[in-house]
Amino acid sequence: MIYEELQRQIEQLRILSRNGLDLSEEIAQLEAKLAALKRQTVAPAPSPSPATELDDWERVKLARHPKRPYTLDYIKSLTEDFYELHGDRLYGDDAAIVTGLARFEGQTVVIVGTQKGRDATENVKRNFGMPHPEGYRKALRVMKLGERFGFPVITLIDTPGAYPGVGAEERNIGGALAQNIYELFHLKVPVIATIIGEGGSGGAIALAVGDRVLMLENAIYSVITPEGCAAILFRDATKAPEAARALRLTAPHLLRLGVIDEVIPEPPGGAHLEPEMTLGTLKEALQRHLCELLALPVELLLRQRREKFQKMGVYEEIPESSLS
Amino acid sequence: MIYEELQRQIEQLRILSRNGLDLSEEIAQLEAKLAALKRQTVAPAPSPSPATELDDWERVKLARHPKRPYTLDYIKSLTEDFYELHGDRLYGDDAAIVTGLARFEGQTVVIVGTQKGRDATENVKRNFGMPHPEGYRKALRVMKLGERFGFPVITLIDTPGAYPGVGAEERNIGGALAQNIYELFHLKVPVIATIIGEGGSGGAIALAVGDRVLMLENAIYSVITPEGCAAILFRDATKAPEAARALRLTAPHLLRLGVIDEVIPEPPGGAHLEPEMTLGTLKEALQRHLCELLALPVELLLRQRREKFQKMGVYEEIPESSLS
Amino acid sequence: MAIFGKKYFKVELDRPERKDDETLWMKCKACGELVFKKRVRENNNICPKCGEYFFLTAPERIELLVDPGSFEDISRPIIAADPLQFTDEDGSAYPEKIKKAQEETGLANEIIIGQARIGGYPVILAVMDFRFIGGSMGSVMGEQICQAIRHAVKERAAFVLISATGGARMQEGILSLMQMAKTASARKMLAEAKLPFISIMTYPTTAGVEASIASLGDITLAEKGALIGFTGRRVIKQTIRQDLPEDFQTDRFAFEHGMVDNLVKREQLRDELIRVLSLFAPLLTQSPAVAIEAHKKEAIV
Amino acid sequence: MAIFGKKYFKVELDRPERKDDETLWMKCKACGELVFKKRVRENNNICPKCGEYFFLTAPERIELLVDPGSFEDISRPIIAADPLQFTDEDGSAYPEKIKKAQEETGLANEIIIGQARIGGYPVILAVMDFRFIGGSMGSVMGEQICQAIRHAVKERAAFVLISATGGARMQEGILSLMQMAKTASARKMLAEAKLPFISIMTYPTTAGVEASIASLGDITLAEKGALIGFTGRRVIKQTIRQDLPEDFQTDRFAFEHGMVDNLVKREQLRDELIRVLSLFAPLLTQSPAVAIEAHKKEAIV
Ligand SMILES: [Zn+2]
Ligand SMILES: [Zn+2]
Repeated sequence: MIYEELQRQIEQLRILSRNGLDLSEEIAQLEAKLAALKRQTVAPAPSPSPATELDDWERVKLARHPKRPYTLDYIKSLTEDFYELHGDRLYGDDAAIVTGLARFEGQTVVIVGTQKGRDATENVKRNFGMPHPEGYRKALRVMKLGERFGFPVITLIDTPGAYPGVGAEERNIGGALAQNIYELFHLKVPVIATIIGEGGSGGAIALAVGDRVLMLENAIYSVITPEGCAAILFRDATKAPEAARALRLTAPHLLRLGVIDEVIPEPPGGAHLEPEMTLGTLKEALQRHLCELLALPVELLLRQRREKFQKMGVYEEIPESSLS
Repeated sequence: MIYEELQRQIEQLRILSRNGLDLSEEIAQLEAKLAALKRQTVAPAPSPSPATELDDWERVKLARHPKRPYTLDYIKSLTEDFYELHGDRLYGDDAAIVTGLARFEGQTVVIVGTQKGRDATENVKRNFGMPHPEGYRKALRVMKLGERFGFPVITLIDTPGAYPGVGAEERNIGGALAQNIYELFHLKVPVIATIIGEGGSGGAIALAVGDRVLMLENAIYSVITPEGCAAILFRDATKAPEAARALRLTAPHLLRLGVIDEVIPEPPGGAHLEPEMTLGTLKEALQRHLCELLALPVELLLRQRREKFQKMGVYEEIPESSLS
Repeated sequence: MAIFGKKYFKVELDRPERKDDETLWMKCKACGELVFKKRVRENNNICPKCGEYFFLTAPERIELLVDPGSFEDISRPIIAADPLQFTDEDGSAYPEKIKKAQEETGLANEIIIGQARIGGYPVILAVMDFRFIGGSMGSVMGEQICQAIRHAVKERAAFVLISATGGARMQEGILSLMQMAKTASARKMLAEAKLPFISIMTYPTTAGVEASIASLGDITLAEKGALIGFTGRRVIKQTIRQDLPEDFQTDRFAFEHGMVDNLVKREQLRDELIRVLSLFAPLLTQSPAVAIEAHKKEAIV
Repeated sequence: MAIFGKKYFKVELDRPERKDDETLWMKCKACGELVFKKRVRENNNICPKCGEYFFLTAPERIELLVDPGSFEDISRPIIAADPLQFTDEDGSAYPEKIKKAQEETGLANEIIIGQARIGGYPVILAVMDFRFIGGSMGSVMGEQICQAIRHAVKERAAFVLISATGGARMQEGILSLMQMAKTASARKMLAEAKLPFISIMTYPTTAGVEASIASLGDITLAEKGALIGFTGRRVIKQTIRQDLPEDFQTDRFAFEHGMVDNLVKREQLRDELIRVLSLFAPLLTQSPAVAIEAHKKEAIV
């Protein structure tokens, strides 16, 4: 499904390039990605189970649905007067992350979100929503700008992950993610993160250290893609549906594991079918949480944020009696 | 004089490359610099004036003297247990700036200094003491590291200026300098800057926002090189000696203008003739100032630093009566 | 502070005619067409035929941006001194150079600072004039920028800096370099007061100004056609002995390398500023008119 | 806290023989020479013939670095749970995998934390063992690192983290990802207490650990031969469909790209650590012996 979409987009680019635009590089790049995708792509999933609850793999497909609302759709609908800010002041500007100021229910807020492209041209620009270090550094810059003025931060996460490329490694993508995570614990304004589509690994959590972490009903949030997990653990990338189930990457599981605070319901069939409904529900939730967080003194806010993540994890205490 | 030295170094590289090392790129680079230098280099200056006071242009030549002690010589002699730190954590490591921790009279301090090379090979590595943005960003990182532990900062400045190159501009050298200057005003530890050789423009002041700014007797500190000034204002680069005099770039002038706090005397003929003497005098001065500064509460320290620079500048008040 | 009304510092924004209006028509240097000067001015000094940006003086910039009638000069009554007793090779002393620039521009200095409203929001403007010795930063510019920042804090206004400068003023030597530190040190006052600093870079914003206050904005906008960089093209070319990228140090180059938030067309600059200011509105003095009145009263006392 | 003395958590640093010591000689995988195992061990697991680094287990690492006899295990008595009820395709459940790793390594977990002295300076060590499911970070590692940091603050000791890890532990799913945030959140306690955090990256330091706690050191050292990066070579190659630079993600690559302070040979690591620690000495507990005694007393109470 995704690669059919991609194929369509490559065609589109080819048409564009017939009009005199040189897009050969972009097309080659896309074709490489398509080839990689094909190798990873799985057989069609079995039809949905008769239960009303969707299968985890179905959810993965919905989270990646090409018609799903993306970050800019949320910004447009949830906020007013969005003013986009660009650049990390160090190296470049990364269009895979959108940052800016906007008014949310009358309150100026910082918006940071990963952004996928709707078509081939935009996907080249947005790098399929996979940010480079400069994207995360821009995000940090703008969040700190907001902090200076007391503006709360709203992040929207929809990324397969940070971009796996040479330039990203050269510019210390790992360090950039680490720095963002660290600094988010000291940002003296409320932070609300929402996983709206794909919450892909380190590239997601670097924007998701929030006082509240919300998640759309059909979003996913995982330490690794189902395909990657299947390739490594099962030595068979086509076992992605099984991996998806094993990883417990959907909102209901994550709520149970204490990783997220609230699931934002979607209409049957996914957010893209009735976007206004999902947007309305998310807006109400953001408003409610923001209201609560703005009432907290900064010190308490930061302590609670730290304690929230300090608690995460499950392990077994070994009773002393069992030790030899 | 400088370009004779450079020529010698190119020869040296050629010899090196005969031993199987491929240095063609470095040699080409150096030759380009040599050519540029030749175009800028001035005729030999007139013999020193009979007065004991050296002529400003003589001082420029001493400040650039290839045997003059460089930053690492000072570090070696002034401090113990120097531990060099590398990298900006963003992009790279710039050998034109040396940073690290060391013990100065029993106190751990941060050392930051621009570093020129002694020979051709080292000058390629050190880029003739002309830093890129990553050098300034490394400096800021290490100064902030020191701040976390309460370590005072000692900077040593000897640079023709920030490197005028494409990469430097691409990575926002202006923004890097601005950021350093700004952050230095908020560094919660004593900062003592010493101009030990060339204090070249923005590339120098980005490390010279100190509670104290010391300057060696034969160092220079200027908004532009005499050659550059002559080329622009006099439309004749060979008029550098005149420009040097016009710019008032030597320590006695700068003391009078309130830009520096103390002149560190050098032996007749320059610091390189009796390095131990100059080093001893500087050490005593650093100790004295550090002792004073460590006694100040942080808030007062920062206020005084800000006020010191707020006062800089000379202008004429227009009496109201003279206004029509 | 009565001097604010006096001719020497006042920027005459509403004068009906100008010195250079000797003819009604001018030839566009870009498209070669003859265009009616009045139309050009009404069009933000942009050629009505081809869109080429003509140079804007500081007073013209201010006129373009502020709410009509809201601008009030708040400059300190200072002009450049000659601490170095600097004389160019052609024998002209620095004070003469200043005097000539004053006569040619009708301005006391290379920068105008003033209080105004933009879309009703209170701002303190600091606007450089490139005609005045290349808009270069010496002791006067440094002090006026600090003065502007102090006023912004007092009035709870946004600080808007519009750069058009070749950098430091060589004729003031090291003291011009020190203005980089002086202006940067004042900038913190805005942060402490939670007031926004909007830096607008135009053609050109380079060297000592680009490497200090102009790069320290909360929001940084580049006017379309801006030249942004630290070292001049000529010096770089001479050093590296290579051709420079075609877009080197252009507005687009600055944007692509993450140096500015947005590129803005001149004719949209005012609207863009209003958009930005509106997001900071709750932090600014609520009623700009009241603030201005308060300032006037204090000035009289 | 008497469990610290018990076999399950204790790292046996001084055991005279090892399981794998079935023969006295081994063949070096790099130079092919036959070398005497005892000599290799005495030589920091480096081939005495060619200098090749052999793998170091966590106990070996600790032995290599700390003052003899100074190490004391301070691990929390916890082991991995199975919150996801995760089963690999081969049918082996996660708890079985853990059990197998425990049996193979003699360790309870993939990380050992302990209190020790290095050159007399008090340190809290956290050392990963790559043999234990690739040294991957799950809930246990996250908690042990936080425990180590809490101890460092309590004892005014330096925190030294030695990474040897493939990243997050997939079998714990999202909870392993959360350990990136959990460990990063604890790191601030060291900064607040003015205690140094020295991060040592060895072969390999990648993915979720590299992108969190390992990259947050005050001082970052890479052991010669380290592999440092976020995404694995294979995945990158598959994505970009190009050959990777020869030195990609090597120690030298990390150094040249500004990611680490220094590259250190294994045999010099202890001396290098002492050099670094000495610069922070006044901030650490003055008499390490006293601190250890104090800790022991508290533990008994
Ligand atoms: Zn035209
Ligand atoms: Zn060997």
